[in-house]
Amino acid sequence: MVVRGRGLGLEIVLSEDDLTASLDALDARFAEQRDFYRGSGATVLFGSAVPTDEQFARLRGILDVRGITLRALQGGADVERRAREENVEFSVATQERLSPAARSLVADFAGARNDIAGRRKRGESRVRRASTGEAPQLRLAEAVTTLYHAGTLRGGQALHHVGNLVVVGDVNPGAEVVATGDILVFGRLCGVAHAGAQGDEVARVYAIALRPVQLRIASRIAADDDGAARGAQEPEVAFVREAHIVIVPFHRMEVPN
Amino acid sequence: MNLGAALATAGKRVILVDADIGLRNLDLVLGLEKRIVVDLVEVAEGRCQLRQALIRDKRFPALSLLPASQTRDKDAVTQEQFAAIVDQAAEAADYVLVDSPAGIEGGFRNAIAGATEAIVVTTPEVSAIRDADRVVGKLSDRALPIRLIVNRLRPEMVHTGDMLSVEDVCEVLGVELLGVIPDDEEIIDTTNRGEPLVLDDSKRLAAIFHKIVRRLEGEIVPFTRFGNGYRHGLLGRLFAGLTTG
Amino acid sequence: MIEFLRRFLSAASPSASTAKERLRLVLMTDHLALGPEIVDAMKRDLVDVISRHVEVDREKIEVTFERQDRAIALLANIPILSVRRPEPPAPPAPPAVRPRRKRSRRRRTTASAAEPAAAT
Amino acid sequence: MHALTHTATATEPAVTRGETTKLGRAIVVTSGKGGVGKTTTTANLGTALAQRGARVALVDADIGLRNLDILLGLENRVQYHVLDVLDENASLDDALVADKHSDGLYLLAAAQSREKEEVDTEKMRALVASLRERFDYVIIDSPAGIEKGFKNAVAGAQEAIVVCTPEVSAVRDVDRVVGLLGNRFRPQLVINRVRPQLVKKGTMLSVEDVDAFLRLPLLGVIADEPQIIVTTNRGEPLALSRDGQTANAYHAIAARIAGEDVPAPRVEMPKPTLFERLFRGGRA
Repeated sequence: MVVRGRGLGLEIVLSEDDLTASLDALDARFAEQRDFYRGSGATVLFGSAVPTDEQFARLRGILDVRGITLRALQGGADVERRAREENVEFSVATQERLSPAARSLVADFAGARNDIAGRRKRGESRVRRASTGEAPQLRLAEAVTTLYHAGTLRGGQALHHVGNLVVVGDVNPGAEVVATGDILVFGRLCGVAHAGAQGDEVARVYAIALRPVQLRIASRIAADDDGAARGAQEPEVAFVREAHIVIVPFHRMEVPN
Repeated sequence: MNLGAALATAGKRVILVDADIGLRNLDLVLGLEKRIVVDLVEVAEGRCQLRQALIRDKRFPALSLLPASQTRDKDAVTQEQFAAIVDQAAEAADYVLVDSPAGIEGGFRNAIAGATEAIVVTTPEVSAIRDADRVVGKLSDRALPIRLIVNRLRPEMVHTGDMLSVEDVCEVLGVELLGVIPDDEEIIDTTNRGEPLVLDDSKRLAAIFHKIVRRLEGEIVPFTRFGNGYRHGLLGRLFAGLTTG
Repeated sequence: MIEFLRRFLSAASPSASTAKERLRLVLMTDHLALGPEIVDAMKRDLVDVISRHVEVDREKIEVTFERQDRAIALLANIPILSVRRPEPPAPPAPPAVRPRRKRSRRRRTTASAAEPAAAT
Repeated sequence: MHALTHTATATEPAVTRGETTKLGRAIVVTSGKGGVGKTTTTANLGTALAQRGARVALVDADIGLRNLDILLGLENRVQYHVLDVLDENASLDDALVADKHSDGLYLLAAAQSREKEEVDTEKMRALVASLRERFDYVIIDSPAGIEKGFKNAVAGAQEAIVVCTPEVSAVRDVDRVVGLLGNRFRPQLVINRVRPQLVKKGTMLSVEDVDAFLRLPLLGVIADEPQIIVTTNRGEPLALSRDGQTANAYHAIAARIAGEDVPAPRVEMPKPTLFERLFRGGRA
């Protein structure tokens, strides 16, 4: 069960396999914070779960007691029926939402980050533009989910995903994209990108304009100081070679046949 | 940040704390944005140590920054957690400067939680002075000693009677003056480049920040008197009357 | 009209002094958390009470608020024309003011707005 | 000495809005960063719209940091404020203060000695909705920051104007706010306090730089003119006059909001004054 501030209200993600357990967790979470959420609106995401009448009534109860108005529901056809009855907005559960497997992400990234912080203390590396040396092979997609996000990520927005992450639009400075697999930004990558976030050193970061504030692959970290100034107008890819993050123009990548 | 840098050049160990969670800018104007890995929220949540999150500034060995988080918001840290972090920082530094967010809501309350003194910064404009007065009221509820910095003063407008003078502002707010900073393009230039002014002592405003530092250290330092030299137009030189600054 | 000439010839008093006056007044109202209509009423009653004992020149009366470090003092500058001979005082008219909901005193130091200082 | 004028009670703003009650437009003015000119923009936009004959309500949502009243010169006429209305201590009519410069313009002031956390978001939404029934435009002046005050200010609005100065941290804060507003709004951008000389010298970001980064529809560009400070001192919004580049910039913004297509905003380079021309050989 995840409760997130999203835009102007709360986004409550209920787990699909055990709805009752996550309702208990929700109630416990609100109990901890008395009426901190009073007065705000909530969107509840059921994913593929189908709540029974009793479970749905319990959800309404939990929200009403805390003074939170139900503003929207997301889920399958059954949830849509409920949304009509409650006359709140409805949206179909799309794969765009954080996949359930991603829920433990934050803890994992914290682990990676601490390691990186320690590494940074010992002198942080500057990214090198490799002109020579072999270019990496394009990786064949393993059986990993890819989160496809259409739209620019503004400052302060973060997108985490277990698997690969594709952003069609810019990642503005102050925004953060984190994935356990590769990251591809079809636009300007100016925020912080962290690929291979659970230790996959082979992960890559691709972008039409690769000018991140900071680039992290697995537990390697690099600040792209000259990137912004240089502003090369060609797509580039960043990868790890001999424990250092290197950036090469994309066209020099070898495409396996 | 210029004050922090000036303190550091005076040999003081300084930790700058950015309390503006969600609207992080201190790292930007210091040019340290690229080196942030972990931030204040992660220290508060105990997921990393304070010293891991501190970023040293190569140009000022005695200066380091505890950055705010950009992707979280103000309710991510409680007042107690914030005060604890400031206390912990105070053990490792002579000065801990906490940059408070705008407004008087939770973020402001967090920022002043660990403080023993307060500096209120205002411009000589009507709405800024009124906001400053409200903040002074809130601070005096907590018996914090308060001092005032008047920023973006335009001496030529004070001279033509279109802008409140520093005396006016001090009189209306009833707070002791700590420093006066004229409206100068140097500030815009250096913040855009992420370089504290005191890096280059030829800058007009560097001297002003050094003076503020000396006053912070308890010295009585006379305030700069801004002639109309700041007014580049000919008009200024014609009426080179002195306005107290 | 050349901009700088216009500024010199503009008859209006320099805007900064207007601003300072307005600010003093509005900060005082903020501090006392009183609405302006109560400040009006307070001034009227003050002058009524005094004019029962001495004859005052109502036109030249000046009632202002002065800041003394963080407290506010009410200053009344009331020109006295002559002393009234003791006659039975008329019953004071009840102040026609709707009491504003009392906010708990936010500031620890009590504002000394109550006792008007001597006419300066 | 500013005479304490007797408080004018708000006359009943008669509702004459034709047969179908076409709801007014609720627009929030916000910025994230403080001190960029949100309240000045709100006061001048409201004045400019009112001068076009529209019925405009300005709502000061900056509880505890009230400023809209002093910018309009109405600080002595405020008797009841937003929270009085929300707590039902006063009716909306009592709290609405008529502007003394432009008729059709009304102010609903913020509470000065209360906290933002005391405002219930749903009630604020309902208040804005009821104002929309009586006014063509309801412009809500949001507090700085992104906390509860900001959320309350945005709650009832359908449109948003974001204000920034051509300065790195102000632009980044607007980017953050746009992200927070989510896809409910398509905010329009006002770039305030532009100094053409500094832009020419390359010290200050240009309108194009800011636009390229934020990629928002550009509603207006306001030069950093001393005249604005003078009008604020006097509590007479600059938009009351029609002379001068900056006053007309506000009127252009009002026209764009009202739907007229007005040429894109830009800031002309300042004409050198006579003295400068005579004695400095005039600037290029």
